[in-house]
Amino acid sequence: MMKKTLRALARNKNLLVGGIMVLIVVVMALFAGLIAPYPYNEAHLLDKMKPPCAAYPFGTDDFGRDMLSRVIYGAQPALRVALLAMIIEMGIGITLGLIAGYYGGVVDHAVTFVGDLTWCVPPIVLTMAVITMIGKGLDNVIIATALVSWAQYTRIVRAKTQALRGMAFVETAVAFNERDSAILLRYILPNVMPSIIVLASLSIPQTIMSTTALSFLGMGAQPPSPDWGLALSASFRFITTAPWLAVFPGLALVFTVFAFNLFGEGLRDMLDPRLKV
Amino acid sequence: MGRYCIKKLLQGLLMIFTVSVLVFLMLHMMPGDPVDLMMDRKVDASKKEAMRVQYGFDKPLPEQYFNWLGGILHGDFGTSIRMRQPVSKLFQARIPVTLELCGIAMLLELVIAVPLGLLSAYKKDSLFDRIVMSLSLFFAAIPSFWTAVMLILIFGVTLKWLPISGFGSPSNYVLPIAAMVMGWTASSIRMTKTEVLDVLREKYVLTAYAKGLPHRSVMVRHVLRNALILVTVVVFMSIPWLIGGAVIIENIFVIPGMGSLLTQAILNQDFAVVQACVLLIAVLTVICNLMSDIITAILDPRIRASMGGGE
Amino acid sequence: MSVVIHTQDLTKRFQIAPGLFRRSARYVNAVDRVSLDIREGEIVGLIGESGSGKTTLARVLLGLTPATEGVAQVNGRDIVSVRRAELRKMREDVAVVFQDPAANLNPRQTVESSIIRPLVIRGMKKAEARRKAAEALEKVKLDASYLRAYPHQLSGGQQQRIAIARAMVLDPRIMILDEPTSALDISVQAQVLNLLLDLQEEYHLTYLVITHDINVIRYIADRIAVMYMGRLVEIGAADDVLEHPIHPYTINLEQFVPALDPNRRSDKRRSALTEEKTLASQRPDACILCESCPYAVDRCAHARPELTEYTPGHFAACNRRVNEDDSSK
Amino acid sequence: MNDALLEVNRLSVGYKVEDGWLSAVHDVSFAIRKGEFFALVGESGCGKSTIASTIMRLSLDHNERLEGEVRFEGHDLIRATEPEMEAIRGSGIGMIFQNPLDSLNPVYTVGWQIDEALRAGGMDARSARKRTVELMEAVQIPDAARRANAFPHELSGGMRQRVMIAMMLSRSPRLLIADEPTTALDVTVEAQILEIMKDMRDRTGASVLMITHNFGIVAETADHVGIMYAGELVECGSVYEIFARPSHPYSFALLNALPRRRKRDGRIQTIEGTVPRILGESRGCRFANRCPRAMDCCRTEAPPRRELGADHWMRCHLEVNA
Repeated sequence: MMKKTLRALARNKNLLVGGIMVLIVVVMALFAGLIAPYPYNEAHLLDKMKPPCAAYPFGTDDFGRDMLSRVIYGAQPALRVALLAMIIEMGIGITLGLIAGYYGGVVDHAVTFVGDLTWCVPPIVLTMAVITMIGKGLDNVIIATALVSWAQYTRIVRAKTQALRGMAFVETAVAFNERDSAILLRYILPNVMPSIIVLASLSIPQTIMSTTALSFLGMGAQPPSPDWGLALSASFRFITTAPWLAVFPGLALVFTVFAFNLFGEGLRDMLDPRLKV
Repeated sequence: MGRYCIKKLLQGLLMIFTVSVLVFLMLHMMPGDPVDLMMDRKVDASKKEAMRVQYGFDKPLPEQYFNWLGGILHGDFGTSIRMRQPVSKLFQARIPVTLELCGIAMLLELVIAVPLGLLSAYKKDSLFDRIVMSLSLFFAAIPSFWTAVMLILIFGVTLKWLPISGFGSPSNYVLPIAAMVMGWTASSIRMTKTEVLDVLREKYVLTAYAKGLPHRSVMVRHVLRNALILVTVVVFMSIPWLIGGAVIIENIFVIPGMGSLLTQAILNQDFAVVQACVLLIAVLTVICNLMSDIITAILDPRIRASMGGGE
Repeated sequence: MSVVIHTQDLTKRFQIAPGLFRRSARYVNAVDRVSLDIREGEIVGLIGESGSGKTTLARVLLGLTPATEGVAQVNGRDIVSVRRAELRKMREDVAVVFQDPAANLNPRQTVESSIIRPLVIRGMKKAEARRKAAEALEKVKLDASYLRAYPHQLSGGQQQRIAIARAMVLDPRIMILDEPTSALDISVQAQVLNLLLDLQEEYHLTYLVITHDINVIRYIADRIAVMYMGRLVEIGAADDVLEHPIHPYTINLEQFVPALDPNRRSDKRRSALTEEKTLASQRPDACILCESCPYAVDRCAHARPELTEYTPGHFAACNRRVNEDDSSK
Repeated sequence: MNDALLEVNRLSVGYKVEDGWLSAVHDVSFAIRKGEFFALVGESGCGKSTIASTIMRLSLDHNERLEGEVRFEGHDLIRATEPEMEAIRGSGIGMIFQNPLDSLNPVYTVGWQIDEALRAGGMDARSARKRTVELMEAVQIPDAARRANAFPHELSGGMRQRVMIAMMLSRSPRLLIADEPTTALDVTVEAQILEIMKDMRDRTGASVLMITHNFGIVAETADHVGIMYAGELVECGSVYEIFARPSHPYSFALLNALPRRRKRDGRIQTIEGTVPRILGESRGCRFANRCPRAMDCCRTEAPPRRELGADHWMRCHLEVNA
């Protein structure tokens, strides 16, 4: 069993490389305190705006803060946002998808309509509208993102549930008196799970991209957070004098998004070979 | 076909109506007095009451809604409190700018993504396919705002070839559009390829070969023609994302379009503007979806049959 | 012998075209006034082509879809005027095996958890349920090592045996088998058919076997019921229905079944009595065959024939008594 | 065998899989005469469909390995170039598939799709449509002129399969391959489709290669029968011979597993065990592990071809008893 998994992993290069890259980001976030040379908001007043050098490999910003440390700590808000938003989206999306798909009828129409509503404004605009109401800040960005993006889970869970509901093993279970809750949790959900996992791994990078964009626009993370989007936004005015300030947080962001994309592609190849590109 | 279009149109109208109600309620769902929210500083009670009457906040909600909607239908989107101008006037100057940006970006995306996606699918596993796929995977991972920053750094700051902000001359378009297009084109290439590969696996492609059609006819009449249906969906689905992208890009390059207007309005809590922007963008998206539905129905007789109702 | 399944004018109506108002909607009767008695310990074969309503009838009898009107009783329990508790009780006596072996089992459950689940629902202790699962596997002639396997690790025949084992575990009195061997290869089909016959004899079960395959029906059924476009057109002892079919549809159907013998090849040109029809062309007050039947008389177009007993135990719904000469091929 | 239209000689097909080469077809030889109805029967996975698509060279995967030859009117199709195959497909060999809904392009009318085949043969658009309607009438599609403007999803399964037959007959091929053409259809419709195919064979003199798992269809239509097991052709003979004297232990068991009797006349036979999955080279007889009459040599030596009469042979170590 173990051997087989390893062999599959060796063949699936996307999964392997993506997995390792994701692991690096996760380690960066979890052990930032151990890896980073300085605390992220420690100002070295004598070393403001230093270009990359031995002491500060990524240079320092206008407060004299070490950019390497800030980039490493920046993994924390990025992953926190992605994870929390994903959990909320899944909670809403899967529940509604199961109910709409299994019971059909009016409930289904209602859920589908509300879901379609969230598609009819570009996600970033809708997120911004929600932020107008609940206010700026990273936590609000998480809530706004989740409120806007749950429908992608509903859509896929609903479709799969509808297909599974008519399958012989589900009908048989109904015929031997399985209760609805057990049908949904024991028979349908486990069979929808692979699709959910693939979707999650592909939507995490989207979430990271859009939330850093909001931070970049000043609606998300607020100073002195080491958030990459915020760092890019703060460094924008020094683009002519201190370009390293814009390069490194951006690279970290690209690395993270790329890692999850790769990992997600690999997962999809493994769990849903039909979609292999 | 007619019934199908009417059905889709009604669905779209219902959608827009619901969005308009939600947008209207935005102001009222917030904690606190709408008048307070609309003013940048504290005003005394009597003036507040006067404003309440002036804006009609003393009337029941449904009446307020229909007054608001009636205004919009007559081109009156309310007044921006921060900029002290009618919103419609702000729109007049800014909508064309955003449409222009998005239009050019979409055209470019189409011209680049569709052929590359097709070729990649057709020459699956070739060197060409591998290069295109690797590059697209990489570019899809770059957020547009960082692409913008890097483009500015390289072409604006270091090479000094192109202006980094402002709007007016053609050279102003190059960097913003490049930043908008890159990430989305990359994703669209991958989507197009998936769709074409799906068609290539269809049984009717075998039938086309079996009846003796030359390879090129099979590709053009059976593979391309059917992949077109799915590609249409991909293209129209990318429109909302392009608009979303424009919001960010306009801010970076200081372009006076809808996106920068919306961002400013949100940061300044300028509600009338936010409401009008969101509603307008929603209408645009619904229209795009409607067009996508109708075009797919024209291209695919099965959809006409299944959605038209009746046998 | 007592009657275990009894239906009287059982009807299941579906809406086919959605109407804006109730009046403009169009309906068809997927099951159209079917009256059927199945006695304890017999194997009734229900035969029909796609769209004949045979699967819908099974689903109604299993309580998977509610009937529109009429009477349906299983073991004396009424399942049309459903009360949930009643339905749950009824289901304890009836087990089901569907056609597609791969779809019959939950892909994410081991064979053992699939089999013990019905027992656990009934409140049996896990340990005892496991013991019964092993027994059930023995009944279907598989060894206990398969308990830990997942469905995708098994062949189609093995999957189908496990579906049968799961049906058997509750000691049902009635089994509804919906095309139980249609998806299987010939050699595996033989194994499963023999297994079903062995189980039926040993445990004195009652089977309702639904299939489109006359050869399978001929092999296992005691009585045969023929359905066409929602209606039961003929029912009787297997020999009677196969050797002396009465209803023109049955005669037609049997003519079209390829003989498993090249010497009995029918080289004469055969004309189809039935074009492929959809239920939408159903007419409530006429015989379903009235337009194409060579024996049709005037009455057929405006009187729906009722099931009539021709010879003892052999019923058909035809307006015109067909001569013995015409029916023997 | 001068009148052979198609000769398959020692054909082997292997597929590259994770753990080696999967032997899908191994050392298969048979011939189809002009005007003959040849049925290739076997259970799922026996390689019968692989043979069909190999003859047409329709495999889209590039991970296969072909050995041996397939001679169609003297040309070896295994070594034919793609343009040569394009010239043979349609006008030399036509093929119809199992599920007629998947096999027709959903976005074109059925008439257009038949026209297209005719136009590929050089006909102009107007005479093509006229011929299309004639062809549709020939396969007994009622109201053909109107039905030609229907989309595939608007027709019933039987009508779709008739359209497929009309399309494949449009350029008068000498061989029609039918891969499980009636599996998705009801028996009455099946009988009609088979009738149309026999009728077409009688009228045009084309040969038919029927791929099926259904012995009823074989008995009803075939002149010659080949029985396949695990990628090998184990027995071949006239339909009367095969049904009267099935000689290979597998053929014998298979024919006795058919539910031809009633239960009171005794149980039908079964074949225990499962089909082996064969990677790389195999030695011996592939049926040996399930064969009730297997001997030691069956597991080590390839079974020889034994002649059982005119045009009737099997591959088995068993001696032929007179």
